Amino acid sequence: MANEIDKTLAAEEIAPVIEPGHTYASITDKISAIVLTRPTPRLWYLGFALSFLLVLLLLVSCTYLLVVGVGIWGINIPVAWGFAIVNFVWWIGIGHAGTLISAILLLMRQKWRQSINRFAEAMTLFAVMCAGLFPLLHLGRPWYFYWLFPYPSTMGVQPQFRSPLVWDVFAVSTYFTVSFLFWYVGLIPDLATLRDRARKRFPRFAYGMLAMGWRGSAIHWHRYETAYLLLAGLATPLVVSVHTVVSFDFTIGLVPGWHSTIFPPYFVAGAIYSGFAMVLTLAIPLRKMYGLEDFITLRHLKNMGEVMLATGMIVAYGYMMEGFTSWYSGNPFERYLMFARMRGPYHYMFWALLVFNVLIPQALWILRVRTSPLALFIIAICVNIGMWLERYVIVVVSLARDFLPSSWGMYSGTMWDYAVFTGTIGLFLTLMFVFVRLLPMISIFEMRGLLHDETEN
Amino acid sequence: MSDDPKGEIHSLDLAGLRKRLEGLAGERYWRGLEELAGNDAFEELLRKEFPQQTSAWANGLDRRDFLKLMGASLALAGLGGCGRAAPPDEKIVPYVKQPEGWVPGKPLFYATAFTHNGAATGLLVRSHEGRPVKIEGNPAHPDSLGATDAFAQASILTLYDPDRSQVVSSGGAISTWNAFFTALDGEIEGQRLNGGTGLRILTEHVISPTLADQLRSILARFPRAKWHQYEPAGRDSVRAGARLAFGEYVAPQYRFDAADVIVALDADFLSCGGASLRWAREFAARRRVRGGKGEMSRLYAIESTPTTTGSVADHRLPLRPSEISLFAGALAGRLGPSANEARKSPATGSAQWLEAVARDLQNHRGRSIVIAGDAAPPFVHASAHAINQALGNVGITISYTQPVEAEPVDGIESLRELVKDIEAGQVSVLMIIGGNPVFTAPADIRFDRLLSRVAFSVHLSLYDDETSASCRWHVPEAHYLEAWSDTRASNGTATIVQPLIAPLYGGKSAHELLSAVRGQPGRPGYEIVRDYWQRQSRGDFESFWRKSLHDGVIEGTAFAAKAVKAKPVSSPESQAGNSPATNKNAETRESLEIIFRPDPTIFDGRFANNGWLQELPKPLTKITWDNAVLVSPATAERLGLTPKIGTTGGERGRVFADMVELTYAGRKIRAPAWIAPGHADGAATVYLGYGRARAGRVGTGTGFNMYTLRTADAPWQSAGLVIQKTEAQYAIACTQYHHNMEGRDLVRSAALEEYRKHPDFARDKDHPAETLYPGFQYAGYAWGMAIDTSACIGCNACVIACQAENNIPVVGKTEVTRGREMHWLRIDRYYKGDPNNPETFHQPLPCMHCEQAPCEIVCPVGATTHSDEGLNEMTYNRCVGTRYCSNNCPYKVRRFNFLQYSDFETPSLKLLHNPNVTVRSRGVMEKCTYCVQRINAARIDAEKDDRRVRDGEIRTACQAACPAEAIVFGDINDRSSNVAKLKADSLNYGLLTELNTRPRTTYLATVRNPNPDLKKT
Amino acid sequence: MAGVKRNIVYGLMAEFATPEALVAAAERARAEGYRRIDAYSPFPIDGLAEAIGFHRNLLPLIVLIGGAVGCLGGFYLQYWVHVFDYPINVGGRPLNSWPMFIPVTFELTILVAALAAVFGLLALNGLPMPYHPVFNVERFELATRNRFFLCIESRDVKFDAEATRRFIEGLNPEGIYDVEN
Amino acid sequence: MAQIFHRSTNTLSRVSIFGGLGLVVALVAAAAAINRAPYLTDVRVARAQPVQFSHKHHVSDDGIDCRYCHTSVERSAFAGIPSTKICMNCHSQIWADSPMLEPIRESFRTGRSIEWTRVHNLPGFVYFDHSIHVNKGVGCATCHGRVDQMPLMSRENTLYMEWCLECHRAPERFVRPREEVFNMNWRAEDQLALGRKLVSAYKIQKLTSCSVCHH
Repeated sequence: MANEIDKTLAAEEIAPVIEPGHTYASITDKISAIVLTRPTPRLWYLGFALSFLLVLLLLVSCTYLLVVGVGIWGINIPVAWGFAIVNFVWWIGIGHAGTLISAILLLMRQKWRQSINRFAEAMTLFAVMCAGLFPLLHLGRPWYFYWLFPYPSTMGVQPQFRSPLVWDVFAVSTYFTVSFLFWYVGLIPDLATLRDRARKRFPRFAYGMLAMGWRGSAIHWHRYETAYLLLAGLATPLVVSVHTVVSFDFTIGLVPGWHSTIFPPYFVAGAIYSGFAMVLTLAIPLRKMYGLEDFITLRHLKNMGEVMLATGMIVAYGYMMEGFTSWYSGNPFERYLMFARMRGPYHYMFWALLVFNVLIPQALWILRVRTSPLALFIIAICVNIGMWLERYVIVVVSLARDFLPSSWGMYSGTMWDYAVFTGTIGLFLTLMFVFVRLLPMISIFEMRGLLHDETEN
Repeated sequence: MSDDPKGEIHSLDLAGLRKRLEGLAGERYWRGLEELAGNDAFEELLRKEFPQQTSAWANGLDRRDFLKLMGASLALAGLGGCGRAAPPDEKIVPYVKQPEGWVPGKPLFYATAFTHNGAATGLLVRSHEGRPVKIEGNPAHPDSLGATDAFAQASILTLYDPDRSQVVSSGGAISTWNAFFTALDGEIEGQRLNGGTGLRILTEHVISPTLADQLRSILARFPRAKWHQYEPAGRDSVRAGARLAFGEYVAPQYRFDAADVIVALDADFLSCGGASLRWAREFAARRRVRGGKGEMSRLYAIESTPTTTGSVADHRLPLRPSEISLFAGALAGRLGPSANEARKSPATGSAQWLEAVARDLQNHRGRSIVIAGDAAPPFVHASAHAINQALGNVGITISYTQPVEAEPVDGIESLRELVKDIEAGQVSVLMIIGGNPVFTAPADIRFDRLLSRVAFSVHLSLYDDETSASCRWHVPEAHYLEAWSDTRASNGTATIVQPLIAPLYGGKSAHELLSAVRGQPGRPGYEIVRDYWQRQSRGDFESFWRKSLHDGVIEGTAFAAKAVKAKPVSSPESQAGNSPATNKNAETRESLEIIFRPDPTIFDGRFANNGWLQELPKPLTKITWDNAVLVSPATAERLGLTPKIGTTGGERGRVFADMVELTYAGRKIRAPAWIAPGHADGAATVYLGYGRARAGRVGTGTGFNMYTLRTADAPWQSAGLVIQKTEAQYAIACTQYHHNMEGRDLVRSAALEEYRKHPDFARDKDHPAETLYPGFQYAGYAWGMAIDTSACIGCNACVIACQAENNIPVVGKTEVTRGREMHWLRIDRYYKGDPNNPETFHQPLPCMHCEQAPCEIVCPVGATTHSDEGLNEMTYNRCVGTRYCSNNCPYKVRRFNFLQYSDFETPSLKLLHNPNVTVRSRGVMEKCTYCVQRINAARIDAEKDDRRVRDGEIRTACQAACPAEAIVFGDINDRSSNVAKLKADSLNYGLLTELNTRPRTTYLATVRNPNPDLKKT
Repeated sequence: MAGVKRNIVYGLMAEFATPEALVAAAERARAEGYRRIDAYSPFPIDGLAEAIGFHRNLLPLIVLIGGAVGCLGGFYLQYWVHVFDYPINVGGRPLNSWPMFIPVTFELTILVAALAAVFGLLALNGLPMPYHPVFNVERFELATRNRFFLCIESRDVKFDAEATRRFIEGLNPEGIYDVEN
Repeated sequence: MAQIFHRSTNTLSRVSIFGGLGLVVALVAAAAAINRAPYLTDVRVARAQPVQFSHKHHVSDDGIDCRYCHTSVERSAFAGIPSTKICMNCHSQIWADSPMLEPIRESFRTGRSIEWTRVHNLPGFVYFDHSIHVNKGVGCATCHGRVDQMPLMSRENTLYMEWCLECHRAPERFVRPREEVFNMNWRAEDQLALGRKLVSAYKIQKLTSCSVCHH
């Protein structure tokens, strides 16, 4: 603990983004060893087994869902959207951190991104996969999902492009594709490294194929950096647009509590907020598990804590403005809705989300907290929960108390709602475990570059 | 119309019929969306028993089914879009000889009549390819005038009910008609020798002339035989009251359009009683004010339990039944030439009322009506008659005719006699024609026990019910749409009941059974009825017969008015039985008065197995699938009732009511208690008809059997009820638990004077509908609807009419508690003011067909769009089920098939489907279409003879059913159309117009006519 | 004769320990007049590409074109569907409700541009190329670890087995290797 | 290090990557094509019928009008399938004992209907009304093809929605004078000119609202 404190103090000065004493060789060997030579830790097997169990749960509940219908969930009229949409927005939000770290921080030339961007991007992909499941599953007739895409149909009809749901389809699929390309392009040089480090025949072949014969030619590197920068430039507005479009799902509707101009900015902020929370939730155990403290240093944790603090404040501002506008608008429906949130049947959720998303993260003002992995981990978990509650309050409470009191109703999730939700968490973790086992979770070549820059100055 | 349907109808049999249906564009008709799969695995998997009591776990599923489903879904994914509808070897089966005068694919209408609660409603029944599909009112019929009530509408479901009795059974074992007739013959032989000493026939109150004639001739043959009549919700006290007043059985005939002041003494005349449809029409006619002018009638409702009549009254006074008797007496004392002036002053608080009402009546001599309810004690009826006579109303607003019952008797007395005879062992042959006495007889008469003492007992009924179970023989009865008969309207007008289809389950009519007693088994009902009228008619019988069948009424059969003189009425004290004052039940401080009423939707229990009526929200409580004990808020507080809202469904679904224990006349029962605003304090209402033990898959086990508390001496109300709250709670499926408008001007209302001052009070709050976009131009037709909330009495007829017309599925209690009932048209009910006696408003809510529909822009696949005529159309086969449209609908009129609700399996129910409306399958959104199938049909007809659709040519199902003519539909581009005129009226307003949805459905604000010198308390 | 030699040898390769050494060597080689040279490093090094004389980069242009195609195509798709293909009244909105077409247009712009960037990168770099002569050099596997290589290709007009080898030795590398073809 | 891959892999991998894009497009095109192929649409695929009834013979040889058998086509949504009686009107006299017509006679004797196999068949959620089309000048042949040249009945068109829309969007391309509706071999010399005239004369609307056919 003592030396932790020293590190804390050091973190205030020019705390290294990579612990001293590393060479290009040591970095390369240490990271590639995780995949190639080092024995897989027991924890990995345990974690993988548990999360795979949840995947099975997901399969079972999806099967039952397809056979019987969305009626197995708690949804009804008026609350026709429930967990499915809540989870969709939640996962998409989480997905935002990856692209943000890789793209925006890259453009901002933030060195400390190097060691966390790789698995942050992977996390993005997996989160978006989980998110993508829900719009599909929540359809009344999922086997017609392809009607949301334009294709040469014999009915002579096409999607209705005024619907935010179609926007979602395009936004999410674009987001996934671009994030994937970004991630893969980033991987190519490291795949080459693995190809050259690997001694067994199959890994050499596999990594070799994926590496596409990368050989580190100066000209390739030159174009590579341009492409990477351009992708970053494209991904940055994209990441903002995606959650904006997601927020349109609500703002385009006229339901009180949905029809609001504040949504796009504070949805994006919320997304980054929850995204960073999830990165921390993953990074802290990982660096312990694989002893990567010298690559993912306290500096990284500290910075992420600060980003969370900042975005958290924006989100808090969003809540405040929601309250204010609903009062200031003088619109009776909006006013009543605010009242319903605070005093209505779901009030405990509303207050809980304020505690999780606004109150607890205030601890991040304290340096000790920002540099204590355990504290950060706990806060991150709280934020994850809080953000989920936020979406629940937005989706469910608004629908439960709309215009005609005669059709006010309520919603609560059934066992199947919960099964599908936890199932996707399992899917996410499973993919994550597979990723850290098979691919370098830290970008090797960028670490080399980082070392080069560090040694220069 | 068919000239002589006999030939065709009788040649029908179910198999043949089904075959025919398969033929003619049949399969194009019933098949719903699941056909898109073209895969049996799919249907296989989604099949459920009727009704769809879909608890998700219910449908078990094994791996193979799952694989089949996956196969189906893949097939779908591949071919979904291509419209390949059916396996290539689909059959099409034409007639061998096509019936005359019938065009395949075109519906036919037949006139018939539905007898309910002591009178008939004339009907025109629409039939597709020989199967009756939709019931409409017969405009020529005095008790229908084109309208129908919920019961008549729903009766067609009973026709096709797969749970109806399908076999003759003897001692529970399946038998045959022949076996039965032989057995019966033997018994009758035995009776012939002794003049029928042991022969008893128990019917409900008979108003069918033919049936009465048959019974009489039987009694003539068996002089010592006896004919008893009993109905649990019969109109005994109306008859008793008339006899008390006039010394003979007479039937009062009211004319509410002639009345300026109406006083209803516990009378729900707008929705109970033979002529309620006509009365509603006449009443509504005097409630319409337009353009800031016009007169209205005024309705005072003094009632113990909240009713639809009370809900539209200008003044409503909740009193306990005992107080109502006193009030009636006092009113008679003030107005009538009554015997003993000195009587107890009426209940506290009602003194001022008494004054005001009396004065108002005085000021409207000859233009007023005082009417007592079916359940009011005879004394109250007598008082009402006396008052009317004193006010000189007789001959103007009221006339008296002979009763419609062929043989008026007091049902309970008649039953008592029968019981005495059985106990004395004098009954050896008992024929129970219809009814269900074992279930409905008063609790102090253990009818099932008695039946075991009868050697040969027969029960003729639609269902194999409680009574059938304890009878020796049960024989299936033919539904009124399956059999020939006749009946009378409340004013005596007779109608031939003609069948539209051969008995689906081999049932026989009462006529056919009784003719067997007269030694003519197997004589077709057609002959029996025809023969009777042959004897009645003079002149050319054939043309008389055809005309009667065609018109649905028999000319000149209405009763002539009788001159009668009311005798002075003695005080209630001397009235045995019904008056609470003399009730033998011990009264304690804690004790309440108990009020028995037939259930608003399943009546006395005879409709218990009718899914439509079970799921129909009760007019005021909005409860479905159950009956509860109604108490006033004050009483509820005293009992410490604390109902809770379930988190699934919430106010639109699941409400946990406290179970209470009722102790009355030494009997106990537990039932959920419900807080009913406007109920009389110190009293509780229990609804009869629930808690059936042998109703069928739908009705068995729903609700609580209140007959177990009902005694013969006090069938309707009495004191001495003790209610004890228990710890248990009970989930009730309630479709609207939130009564409060939350200060939103959803239903706009004003008093008459206020309206005269500000004719456009309803419009004050309307917002201008600006928009950046140029609106769409509707050049041709522009369909719209106007709903008059002053006329609407919340009777629910429209809801069932809509359900029948549009193949709307029944989802079952579980699903309703999850907030998933499917009615396209709902009636919102709001309360205003003091919860102990609130002002009540009904607001029918179909789709608003917004010109700028929020639901449309959010649909990702364009499954809901706008037609060139301004309909907000829902294309089921394009819907993928995102449910976004419903979220974005401010009126929440959209309904979603969360599970497989429609029944694609039960053959008889397939016959019920309206062929012109797609049967929706799972995962699809649906909603009111303004009955677009009717619009299209009318437009096609118009186009064919090259003209525009005439105003009134299209009548939506709800509009057609409405007795109060509150719903008007038409082309708003046609300035001269009825709907356009209404929309131009100052009372017209749109719901939530501030959202700029531009609804095509608009409302006329409620105007009520309170008495200025009676301040509401 | 020369042709034959070219077929056997792909070029000569020099190994260096530091990026600085590599850059210096590259500059000298170019100064010497060699044009067909390439440098290999485990991470991008500023100025290395310039050092071996690489200047024009087509990628940005390709991405720009991709973006334009996505943008116009995206908008036209929606315009065509709602105005030409099946004009129908949806919620009373105009057929061409262009503000509501923006999101999809935007997303498609990004999508096509990104695809252009990645496939452009592969195309210009001539990837995938799992087989390449330089892999024949045993030590070259360190090019993805911590070593830096300079390769003068035999295609170079100025290439001459002896002369070039002598020149490279002048750069005092860690090692010199023949790269078989 | 030694080479992992053979030279050929370069070409292979490039082809597979850039060719992959082409493949996707090809698949979509293929799916679209298959959907419209007779394999799925049954266009011009004759069905086995209990009696080898030839429209060709009855219409072009005997010159029987469509309406003689399809009685309700002008009045009802359903064109009507002839009852056995209608067949027997003639076949009690001619070919009275042809073995080919035994099923007809048998049906007439027993009163059991003949089970024809349906050729033109719409999904359950489509509501098509013959009478209005006939009254607005849509010829039988326009949808059912030259029935008078079909020895065995088969579908002439896909009956897909896109096919319906062709006419609902541009009726002038198909309508004909009312008196020519049942004429099998009618041709307009200038369809468009005539079509436009008829469209205004018959007040034919372009009905493309969903609820026109789906309710």
